[in-house]
Amino acid sequence: MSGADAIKPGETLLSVDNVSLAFGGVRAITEVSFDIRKSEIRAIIGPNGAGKTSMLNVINGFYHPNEGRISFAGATRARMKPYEAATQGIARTFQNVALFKGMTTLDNIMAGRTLKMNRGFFWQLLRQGPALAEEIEHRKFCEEIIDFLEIEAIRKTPVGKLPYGLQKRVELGRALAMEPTLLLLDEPMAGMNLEEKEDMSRFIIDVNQHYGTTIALIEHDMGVVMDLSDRIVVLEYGRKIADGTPAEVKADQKVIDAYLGVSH
Amino acid sequence: MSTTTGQPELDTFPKLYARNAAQRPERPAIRRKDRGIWQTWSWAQSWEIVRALAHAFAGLGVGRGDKVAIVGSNRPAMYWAIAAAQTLRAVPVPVYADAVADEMAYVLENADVKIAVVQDQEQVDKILSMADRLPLLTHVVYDEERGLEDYDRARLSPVAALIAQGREALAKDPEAGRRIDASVAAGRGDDASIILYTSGTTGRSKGVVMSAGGSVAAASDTVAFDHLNDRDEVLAYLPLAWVGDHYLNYAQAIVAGFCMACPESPDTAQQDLREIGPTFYFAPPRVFESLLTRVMIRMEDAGALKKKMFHHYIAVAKQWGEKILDGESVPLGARLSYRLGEWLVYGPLKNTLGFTRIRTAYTAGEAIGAELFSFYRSLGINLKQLYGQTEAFLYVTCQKDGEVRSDAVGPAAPNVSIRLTEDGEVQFRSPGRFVEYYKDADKTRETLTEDGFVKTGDAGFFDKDGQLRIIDRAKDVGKLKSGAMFAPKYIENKLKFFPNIKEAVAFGDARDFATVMLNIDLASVGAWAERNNVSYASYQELAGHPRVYEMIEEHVDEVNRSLAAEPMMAAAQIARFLILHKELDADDGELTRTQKVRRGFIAERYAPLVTALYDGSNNADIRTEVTFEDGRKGAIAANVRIVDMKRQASQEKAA
Amino acid sequence: MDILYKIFIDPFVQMGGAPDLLVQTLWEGLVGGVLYALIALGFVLIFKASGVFNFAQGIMMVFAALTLVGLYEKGVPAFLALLLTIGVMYALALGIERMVLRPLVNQPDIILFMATFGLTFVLVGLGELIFGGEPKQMITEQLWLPKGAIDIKMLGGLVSLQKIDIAAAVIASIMVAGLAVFFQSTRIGRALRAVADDHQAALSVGISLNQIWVIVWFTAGIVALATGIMWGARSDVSFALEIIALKALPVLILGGFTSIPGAIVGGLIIGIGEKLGEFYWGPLLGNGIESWLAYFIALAFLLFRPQGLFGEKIIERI
Amino acid sequence: MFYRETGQYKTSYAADMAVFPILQDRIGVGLMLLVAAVGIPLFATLFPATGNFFLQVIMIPFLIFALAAIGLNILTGYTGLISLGTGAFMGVGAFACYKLTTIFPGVNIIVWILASGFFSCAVGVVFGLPSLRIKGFYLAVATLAAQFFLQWCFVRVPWLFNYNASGAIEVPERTLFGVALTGANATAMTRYFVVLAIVVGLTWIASNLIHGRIGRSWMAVRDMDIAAQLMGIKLLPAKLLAFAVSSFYCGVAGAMMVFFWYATGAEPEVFSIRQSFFILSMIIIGGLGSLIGSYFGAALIYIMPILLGWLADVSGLPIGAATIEHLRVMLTGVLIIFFLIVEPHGLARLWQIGKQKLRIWPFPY
Repeated sequence: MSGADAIKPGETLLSVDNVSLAFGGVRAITEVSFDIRKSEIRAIIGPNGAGKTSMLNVINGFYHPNEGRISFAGATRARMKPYEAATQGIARTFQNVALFKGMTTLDNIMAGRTLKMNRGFFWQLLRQGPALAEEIEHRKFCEEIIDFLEIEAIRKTPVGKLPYGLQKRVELGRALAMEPTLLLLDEPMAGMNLEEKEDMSRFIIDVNQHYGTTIALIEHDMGVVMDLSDRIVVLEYGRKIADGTPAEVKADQKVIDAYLGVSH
Repeated sequence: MSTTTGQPELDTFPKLYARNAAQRPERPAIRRKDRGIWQTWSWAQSWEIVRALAHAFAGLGVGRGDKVAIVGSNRPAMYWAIAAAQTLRAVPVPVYADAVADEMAYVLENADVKIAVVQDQEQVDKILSMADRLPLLTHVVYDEERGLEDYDRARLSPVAALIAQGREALAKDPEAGRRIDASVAAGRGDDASIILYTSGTTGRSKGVVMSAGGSVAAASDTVAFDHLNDRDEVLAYLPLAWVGDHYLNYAQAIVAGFCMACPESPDTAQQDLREIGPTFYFAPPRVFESLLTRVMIRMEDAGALKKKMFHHYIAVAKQWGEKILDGESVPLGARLSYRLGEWLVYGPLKNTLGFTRIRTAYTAGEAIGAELFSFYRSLGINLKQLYGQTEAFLYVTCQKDGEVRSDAVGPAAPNVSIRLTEDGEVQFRSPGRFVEYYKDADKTRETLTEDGFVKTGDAGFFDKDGQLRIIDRAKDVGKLKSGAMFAPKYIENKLKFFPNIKEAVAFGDARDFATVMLNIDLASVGAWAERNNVSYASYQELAGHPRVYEMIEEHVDEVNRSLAAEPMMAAAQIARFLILHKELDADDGELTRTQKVRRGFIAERYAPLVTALYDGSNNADIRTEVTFEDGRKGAIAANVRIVDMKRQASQEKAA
Repeated sequence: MDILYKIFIDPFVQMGGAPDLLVQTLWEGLVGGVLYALIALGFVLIFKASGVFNFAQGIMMVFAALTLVGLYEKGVPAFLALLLTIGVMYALALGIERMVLRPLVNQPDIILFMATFGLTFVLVGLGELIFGGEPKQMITEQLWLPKGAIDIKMLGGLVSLQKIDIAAAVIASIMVAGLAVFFQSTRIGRALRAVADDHQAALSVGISLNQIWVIVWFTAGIVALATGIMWGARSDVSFALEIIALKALPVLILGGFTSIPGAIVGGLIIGIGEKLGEFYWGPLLGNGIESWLAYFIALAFLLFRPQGLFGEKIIERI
Repeated sequence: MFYRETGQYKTSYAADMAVFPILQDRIGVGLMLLVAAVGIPLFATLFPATGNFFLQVIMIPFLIFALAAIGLNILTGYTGLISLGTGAFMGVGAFACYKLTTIFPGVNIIVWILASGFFSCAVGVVFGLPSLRIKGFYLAVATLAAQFFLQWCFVRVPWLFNYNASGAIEVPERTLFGVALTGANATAMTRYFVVLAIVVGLTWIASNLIHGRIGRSWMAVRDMDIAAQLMGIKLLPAKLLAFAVSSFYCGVAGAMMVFFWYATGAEPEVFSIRQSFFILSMIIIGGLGSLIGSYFGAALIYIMPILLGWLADVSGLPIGAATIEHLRVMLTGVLIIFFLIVEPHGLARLWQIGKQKLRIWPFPY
């Protein structure tokens, strides 16, 4: 990830260049270009079905664009596997929480450290010496995240038993455990009440400030988006219709039309 | 184990700290559940940190007599900051972390705080917002970095950095270490050790100044009294700024050399308690009460057999447990039965509550119900009562092992003298007695008598066993026309120990006899009604139900019997009572926000009822304005029945 | 080079050299395939209607055949035995619905799969307990099934068709057609199709989910019985047939779990494929490769079309 | 009820991450080991007749089945890949061990027992390859290919059974320090100790794997493979590793089954699909994704029928051996269904619930 480290805050970290994506005959994304700058909070908004989640899926390699290129930290690629995206420092959360349900909060977050752990199979068999030391080292890191997200009380609870809001938080924790350069958040506040949304907003801002993580997020709550993000991309029917600061986007006639259009 | 006798020089906490570091360097001094495990610091490590921090504080200009505010929850860093300040002969001033900005500003301003050690961004923000009111404040030290990245660092430093910086300096410069040593050695018993601000129920809070020697002496006495030693462990979960925390955890820990553990977060305190399993424990009665309620509610869902077993053994414990605890002779069968109960119920129960290792537990602050008190004691927990005040540096009285009762608070603590004034006020003189109210000579003079006694403002009396009973605030204690003492709160508390009675308001000052207005407890009486097929449509209907009246009448009668047993109280037995048709409500101004009855206001608001209580009528009409939950106002009218009670003959006289 | 010749050239030379043998092999493969398809069909029925991966389908076949023969051996007249067996299959369907499916409703698929796995054990144990473990002779003439062979001269040789095999092919075709009609044209059939898509929709037809399960399992039981009679007539009736019944699984893989045409086409591919393989390539490896060839054929297909021949392409959503 | 966790706090991560963080659990495990290593042998020495029967008929096979169940559980329970080929993988181990010890008779048999696991490991990886593209029930069917192919090999490749006329493995006598470990002269006690040592050791290793990075990646693949990929977990290596480790365990179990349980010889029929089903039913009833569950499952599925037979014997009812065998099969099925209904997560979950109940006793939750 030296490539990403070499980029200074404010410079382009990821650029999406003329990307199109289609499933069979259905076009999900059409010729979209935008960039994400290092250390910013970038929001992707748009009405339902605008192709926002597909965009995230393209960025982290789950879908392969039919056309266009994506450059991340200076390297351009057309096809990439999801775990390669992970290796390069792209982490994400999912619209419908995708936690490892059979594992505890701690184990979920520890799973996020997998890439950073490299003690060999032999030591894993013994779970002693270097393997244990490594395990402890990463446990410490995960504990920092647990402390950061204030989820101490549920450390050893199986995540399947947690309420939705907490699950979202654990999922964020798991993504943070990867020490990502770019963090993709797919509707981090969906289904939350006001208080939970406030908490989550605070965590997102803190992550951005404390770890300097670049964040791209999809969110429907306009108030939250306007407050949180530095810049916003607006998609509609798979096309980009606006791109700019919250103030610019808010004033954009096309955006207003798109949103008035969907809100009956 | 009076550590200080024969070593008069150990009269400050830093000196004792140094002694602990030398005598038991490897023993744990402080723990905190942090990052998932109990991070532990030994006395040697802890003292090294305190010294480093003291050095850094000195670098920030803190010197003898300067005030250092401590704002935060129970964290090692906060306790180290207290000790570091004391090491420099500066005076720590712990402040309630949840205080609103204005309140906090008053305390910090009043205490002339020079630096503040705070927990996190929230507190930093609070203090920065009041910076213009605190001209003397030069620096803020914080524990948690989070959210503070972008703050101006000129007057802000993290405590970890200070410790590191101090540590480095001490390592580099032996002279710096000697300066710290010298400062410790120069400490004297009459140095101000700490200023504890009382949360004034009336008016502004006052800064209670404690002397180092007094504090150490008081703590040494109780450490010896309860045989505390360096194998003990406590969980520091009480507010840092409250005398209880400072005394029970900080002072006693340093004197006895035991370890105090800080919980991970307020959410996990219960779990942390269970993990640590303290050997010495303090909690106010309401904590014990809510714990008991939770126990009973959880047991409700247990299977029939288990429930039966539970209640059977709780009954066994009720009958024999306290006797066994007090070392009285108990039949062998009962002893065996109790042992079985210990294995099946008490042991596991104490385990789940985190009480397994408790050797000594105290409760204080308000009256505790006999049932509640016995419940815990019957399980084999050595729960005792004490009576204390900030001005005494906590202990005024405390109960000896084996001489424990729920209705009294024990004889005077070691080296404490207590006297009662003619009108029943309790006054004491103790080793830990405060020096003065900070910058408030008038108040000090008001509280301290010429011969060095402190006026507690509480009324009480010694019962025949020589244990003190606290009746009420002295100013609230009135007299019946006959001249007999009338202590409304005493009566009210007795009534409120019945689960069916939620609130009670007693009248009688300057009257011929005592009367009460009662509120039934809807949950409890409602459950009773369900069991007994009593149907009702509203609170009002339930409150006026003849069978409810019958039940409550029994309760009142029981209270009268108990009052009759106490010579000073016998005259103030309840002559008449009524059950109010509505619940007393803070929204209507009838209760304070802390759920205390406002007797005067109620007397005014329900004047027709009060009149009726004294004019002999059997019922009275009342119409009251109420505020509904949604803020609308309305009125309820009711006809309330009044019941005459038979008063018992005073047993003392009868005997 | 010799080995390559033996694998890639020689078998085809043999096929060309003796076309009558090829036809004979194909015919036997076809009949085997039809029967595999029937087992798979019972499976598909259940999977479609209740989402249960019924591991016990093969055992149901053996159980049905065993019941039939067992009853006959105990002196029950053939057709009464057949009727009684149908009754037993109904009782079985009812019992499974009551004691297995209903208590496990809303459990994850894997749990239901495991339950049918348990069912397998129960049926094996029960069958052996009642009728004994030793192989039995299937009744054929008693059920008016033809015996003997028809020899056809063709392609310069003799192709021998067992009459029972012809009957099997005919009955299988009739059953498939019957099921198709049942699904298309009857109220219950439509309800069954509806339930696969939407449980609520089925309820609106006025049939409870529990009833539907019973019907489906009963239908699958009838199919199993028919298959059992055919297989039984070709070899012995014993739980060794279970191994053959498991061949329905590769058929399913080929055809997809939910497709009736898939089950038929898959059955034929597997049936013919394994016979050809056994006959022409088997000797190379020492014979008996029939026992695993079907699985390898399925596996090979699977690697290229993980969703089966007739399954829809799976687009993973996240 | 027995738990007194108050005061058991952890001051280091190593203690906090221990497999048995609670003192009472450690005592329990210690006692179990003590009973297994000292109590049972002592009993067998004191009462040789019953004792040897107990070792030979109950303990040795129980331990071996438990090991096989652990192997399958690693694949199915922890990684979520259903396998119906356990029997065959056990067979690979058995035949590999047989070949190894006949080719190199000088090397100690215990070495070969463990080494034979690697052969089954390699075979397992090959048959695990389709798992990248094939999921769920489809994969289960794919493992049947392994089962039937390997079973076919065991019968059709005479080299594997050294061209014995019986077509079966004939276990030669192998010794350690002059004590016969295998063959007709090996005592049940000796074999029991070897089996116990190997099973305990391998259980410990399995527990280590499962509690570390590898176990987490397996469970991540099981619970949500898409998210696992985005954590940087490569699916194929993770799945193949699960196949490899699982097959290793099954292989060792298979080898031990022939060399230390049957002790004289075994036919290929032992490794049929029935054996696969048998082991699978153990982990279903025992609990998927639980080591202790593997033991429970082995105990219930294997020992219960023996007890049943014994009961029938004692009761004097005229029940034939065949009937008992049929009843056993049926009862196994009934138990599977019963446990799925009562507790779909198996005995291990019941155990866990029971333990939790004891921990919070007297409270119900």
